[in-house]
Amino acid sequence: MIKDMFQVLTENGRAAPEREPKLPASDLQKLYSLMATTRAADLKALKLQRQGRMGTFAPSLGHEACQVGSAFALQPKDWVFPYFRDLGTYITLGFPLKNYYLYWMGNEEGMRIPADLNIFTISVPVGSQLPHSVGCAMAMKYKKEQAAALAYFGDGATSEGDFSEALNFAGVFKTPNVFICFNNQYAISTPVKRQTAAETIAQKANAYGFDGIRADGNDVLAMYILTREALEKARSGGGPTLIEAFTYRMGNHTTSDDASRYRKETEVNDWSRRDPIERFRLYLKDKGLWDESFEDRVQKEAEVLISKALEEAESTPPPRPEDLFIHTYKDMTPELNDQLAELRDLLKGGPR
Amino acid sequence: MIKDMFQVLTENGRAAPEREPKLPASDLQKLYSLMATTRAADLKALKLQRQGRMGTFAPSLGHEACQVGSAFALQPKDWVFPYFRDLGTYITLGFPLKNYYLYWMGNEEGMRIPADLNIFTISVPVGSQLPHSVGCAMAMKYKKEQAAALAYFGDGATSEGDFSEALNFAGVFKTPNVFICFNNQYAISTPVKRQTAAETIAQKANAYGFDGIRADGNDVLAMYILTREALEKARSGGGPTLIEAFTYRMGNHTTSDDASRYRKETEVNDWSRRDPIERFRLYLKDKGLWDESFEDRVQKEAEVLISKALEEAESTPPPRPEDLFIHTYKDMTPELNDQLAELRDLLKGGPR
Amino acid sequence: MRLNMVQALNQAMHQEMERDLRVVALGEDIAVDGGVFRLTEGLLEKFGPERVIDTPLAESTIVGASIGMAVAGLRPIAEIQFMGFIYLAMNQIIAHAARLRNRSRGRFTVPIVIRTPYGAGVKALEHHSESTEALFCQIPGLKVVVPSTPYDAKGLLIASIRDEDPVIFLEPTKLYRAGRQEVPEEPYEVALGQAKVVREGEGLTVVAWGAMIPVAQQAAEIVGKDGIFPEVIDLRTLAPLDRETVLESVRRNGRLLVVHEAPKTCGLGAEIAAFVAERAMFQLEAPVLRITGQDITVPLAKGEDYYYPSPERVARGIKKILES
Amino acid sequence: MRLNMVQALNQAMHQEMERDLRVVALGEDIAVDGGVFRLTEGLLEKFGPERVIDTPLAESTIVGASIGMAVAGLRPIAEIQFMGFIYLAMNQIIAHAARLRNRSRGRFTVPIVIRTPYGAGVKALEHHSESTEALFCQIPGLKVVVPSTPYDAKGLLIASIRDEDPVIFLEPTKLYRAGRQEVPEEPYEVALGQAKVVREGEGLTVVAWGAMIPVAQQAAEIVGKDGIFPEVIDLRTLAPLDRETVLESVRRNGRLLVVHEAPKTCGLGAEIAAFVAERAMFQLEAPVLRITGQDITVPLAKGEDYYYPSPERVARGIKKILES
Ligand SMILES: Cc1ncc(C[n+]2csc(CCOP(=O)(O)OP(=O)(O)O)c2C)c(N)n1
Ligand SMILES: Cc1ncc(C[n+]2csc(CCOP(=O)(O)OP(=O)(O)O)c2C)c(N)n1
Ligand SMILES: [Mg+2]
Ligand SMILES: [Mg+2]
Repeated sequence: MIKDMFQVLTENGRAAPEREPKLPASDLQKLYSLMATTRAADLKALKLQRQGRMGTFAPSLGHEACQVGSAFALQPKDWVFPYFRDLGTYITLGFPLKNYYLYWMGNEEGMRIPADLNIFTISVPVGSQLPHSVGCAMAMKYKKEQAAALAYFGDGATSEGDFSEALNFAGVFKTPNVFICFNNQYAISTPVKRQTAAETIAQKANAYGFDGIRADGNDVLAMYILTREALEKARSGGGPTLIEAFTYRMGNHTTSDDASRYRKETEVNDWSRRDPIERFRLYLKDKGLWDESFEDRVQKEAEVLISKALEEAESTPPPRPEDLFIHTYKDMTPELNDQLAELRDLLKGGPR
Repeated sequence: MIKDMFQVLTENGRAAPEREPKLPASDLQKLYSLMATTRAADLKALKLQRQGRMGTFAPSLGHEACQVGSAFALQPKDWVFPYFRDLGTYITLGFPLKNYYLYWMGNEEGMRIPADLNIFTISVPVGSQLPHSVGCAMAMKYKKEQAAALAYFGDGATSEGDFSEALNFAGVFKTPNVFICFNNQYAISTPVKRQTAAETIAQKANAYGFDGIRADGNDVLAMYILTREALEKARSGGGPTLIEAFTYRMGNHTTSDDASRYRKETEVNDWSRRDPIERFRLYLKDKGLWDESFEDRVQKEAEVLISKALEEAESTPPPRPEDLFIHTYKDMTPELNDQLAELRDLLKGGPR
Repeated sequence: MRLNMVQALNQAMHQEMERDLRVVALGEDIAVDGGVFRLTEGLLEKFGPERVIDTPLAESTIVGASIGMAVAGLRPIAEIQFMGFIYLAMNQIIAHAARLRNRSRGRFTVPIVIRTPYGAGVKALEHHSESTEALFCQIPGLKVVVPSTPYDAKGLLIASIRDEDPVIFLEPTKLYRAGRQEVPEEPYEVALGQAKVVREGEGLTVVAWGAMIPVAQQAAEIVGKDGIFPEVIDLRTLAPLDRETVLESVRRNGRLLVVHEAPKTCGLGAEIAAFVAERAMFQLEAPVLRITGQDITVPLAKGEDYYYPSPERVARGIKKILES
Repeated sequence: MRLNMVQALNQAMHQEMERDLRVVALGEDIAVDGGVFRLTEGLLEKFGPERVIDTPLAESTIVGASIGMAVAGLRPIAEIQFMGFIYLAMNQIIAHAARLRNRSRGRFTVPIVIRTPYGAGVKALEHHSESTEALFCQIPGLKVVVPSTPYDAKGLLIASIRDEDPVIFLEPTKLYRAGRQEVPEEPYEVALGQAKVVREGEGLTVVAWGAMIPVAQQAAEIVGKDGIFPEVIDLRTLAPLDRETVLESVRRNGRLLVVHEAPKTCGLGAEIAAFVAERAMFQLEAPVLRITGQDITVPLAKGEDYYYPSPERVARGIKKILES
């Protein structure tokens, strides 16, 4: 057993009744459908990447519960600061899948976050979004908004200076922050025990004067409950919380990575027995909330969503020359105007 | 009482016998003399600064016990990574006081550390020396030297990313490091409770998987014992230790600072009752190791040392033009040669 | 009122915080202590600890948190205590502040000001004499501003606070209390991106900024005795560069001297020399000359004078150009 | 043996680690995984985990620890996984690596190499296409090296490892596997600080480095059809700059084009244009031209071609200079 890990569902889908969240059946089914959609959209992206229709990206396989379960606890006014492995979060929050695909296809247009969603852009430099989430939470506090800021990151991120600085700020200013670490056992090839000598990621919160807690990251209900509680605490002035979601990166780090170089297949197999979707399916089935026809409907809906998103993404024109220039500053500078004119002139001159 | 603080001497100089280190009388007197010399040299610098003979510097007043006590535990092969408030450390290790004065007078020559001392240059950017100390300790381990690397820093430094990154490395690589934090209650004007929400600095070590311990930083024996133990543990493969020296910055942050803007005199007065030298004097007196004539001798020796150092420092010529150039790279580049020639030419042309 | 630069900057912050509730200030020792140079004095008393924030010692997160605040609708003024410590925040500045607008195609913007004392000439400690402005001038998305007078300081800071893009606001330490000047009581903007001819002249253009402006002015006095009357341009904004004002002057005068205290190689002087040679080479009667710090680490007090461009050195440069 | 650049660099590290016990390698994913580009493949197996070190994810401390190792007598090769993440180590690089020799008046030196993949052209993710070499070229105390061929890559890396000063070693990602070249089996040095004429020609000098060398070569082929035969110089070391080789060529040819993929403003091209105009203006028959990336963030895949200098664009630049 993993040390001090909060769990609602055992690996074979049995729930501790006193821990079950009081969610209506429709929400439980919704959670399932979100996880299933995440997986389908992720696998689709993988296929597209192999066909050369998608660039390098970081698959979410195995992270469906910690992404969906935590994001499901968010309210519209809350802010989210994702990292680069957060597909389930986006899907749960209603971020257009088209944008997600577009971005990983190599078009900045994908990160034009819809105005009604408080989702920050992806931060590629590991851990660098944590300070943003803290600043945002400081602003929430100053503006007296009943809102929290939730940041996602991996176990590797906890070694970066920004992690420590940000959590320390959060402790000092008692900000409405929730920090969720997907401890998926690896940062590319580096296992977590070579990332830190601390026994758990959760205990790191102690260095900043607030609570850290470890959740079973493959248990969507555990993730939902802990995140909801942390968010409520944050919104009501109780300060920040660090949640370690203990999980596993089932796929390669990115599509450019070959995980077999640094980890054993037996380990991967071991973890595949703890599949987050499978586990939740057994739970729903027990409750009479899952059957084959439900599964069919979920998969069909996902397919429709995915093919529509893909079609939209692939039919989005590539950036025009001016698109690369006009967002450098609010207004174009004379120099940028000159350079854009030069580029246009060059393009007129035929293929480059 | 301060939480979990290791102490040998009470504020009025009584010792817990079972904790007393087994040091010969001469060593005890040496500790006293080092502290007294540190104070005298520090006060001298203050006077010089007021007379315009010394630049801005950071006084060590009140830090004599944590500097001297810890440095006294070092062995010649160990490495030290000081920060900018470390006079007692230097004096204890036999660093020429002349160099110290020279540096704070604004001559880089002061940081040409004597070749037989494993002391690193002062790091001005707060916390930035911690990674160096860890790299050095990794090298000690690789070279199988029975040596440790000791880094000093303030409470403010614990908020910098480099602190966390470095301690995390130390934990992962189980390096022979000792990290000593002078928690002197302030980082310039910022009190430690606004620096971190953690109750102690010592507890931060837990985030990196090794031990942290809090010492009474005004108790030279406590500092000596804990540092010695930590160094021994480090040298024998036991890994790193974080020591929080709980103390107080009795003077201004630097000679450019006015501490009365941000802290109460009553607080300063409170702490002056815990003076590290006074306390140790009472202890020595009890033991029959201190009397007026001993004090006289100590002060006279200090005076001689100080005036000699000052004379040497003040009679050191200012840098020659080439001194500013020749240490940029191992060899001068053509461009640097040109620029130096230009400067020489300019200087020939009379006053600039 | 006659104010020095510290007072002018302080007044600018007071007025902007009064005018706009979204403006907040954060940094090390800026609240209770009023800043190590007293730049932020009185702000805490007036606007309270939620808007005037003493932070832990963490430059990366001072900037990073400012970005997060901006995303949530605030307009933070972040102080980095000395420019020598801004390198710790480099990733947040380059990877995020400068790029967020483009990354999000305009959805998120970063209207923050990063203020920091800048430059040598005051015989300071190591890392307290930096003038690495060129590091920032080359990053698309950043604006870089340097005032040289109390009047400009107030107007430029107000314009920077109101600007929709991230501004690195460099305050020449040497000029903080170098003199007083009449500064209007009411708030006003000095537009970003506009250089200013601060001394009209002919036959030679001297381009400088910050603490090199008084040096250039004194050099002009020196050579004035020999009947030489250079034109002096204060860039004021280093990015985006006001190339037009410089080119207009150089085209008229045919000769150009750039003065900066940063090391020569890859300093901003290189860009100025390059674009002038690119666009006005045939109007140049002499090579563009750069009088700058040497390519060495800024020396400590005892060696600083060797490094720091003096009026005499600039005057020599002026004569040299006129001779070639 | 015919090696590509990855193999040549890998061989250089193998041989230097074999030769000198003080050489160690550290970085993210460099040991067990052999590096995300396989640069360090086989080192762990050969030299063990004490010399080939997978570190936690912390760029500042990768560099900072390397400095500490150097102080203790080692010669570390640190890898930053992509140049876009080097900004996190900026303080350690600028405040310490570059300055320690001078700060200690020679007592401490920093013989470290910081290797990192560099440049665009491979349609990579954000921050994976950086070419901010000019940030480092302006810092006294740093050396900056960029190979453009497998042969030079091996020789320059060996020279960098043996060098007594800190070297930022930039590896053009686009060239990693762009082609093979005969590379001697035995260790050899390509001296730092020496540019190389890679194509002799006349009437025009093209200065470039890294992945712009093949681009410049292709451009030369294009204009060759019109009877134009530019000389192409590969700088190889960007700091300290080999001004002499450039000046000699420009004095002979009278015209200069600088090509780099970094944004134009304050790129290294500015310094080259500036010193050439300073020292050889009267031999110049046309303004120095810079063909570079625009002053924007490097675009993601779909927009990259607009940004990345192409042979055709360089060819146009060559013709433009010759016309002016
Ligand atoms: C500052 C920084 N350094 C290096 C990288 C390259 N890199 C991308 S992802 C990654 C590992 C991240 O591991 P973790 O934080 O555990 O997240 P996971 O990928 O496992 O979800 C690395 C080293 C980066 N993006 N940013
Ligand atoms: C990175 C960095 N930021 C800011 C400063 C300016 N500064 C010098 S000392 C200091 C406070 C240091 O406090 P602490 O670490 O507690 O050490 P103390 O001075 O109390 O001994 C600050 C902010 C600095 N030197 N380095
Ligand atoms: Mg991970
Ligand atoms: Mg302190």
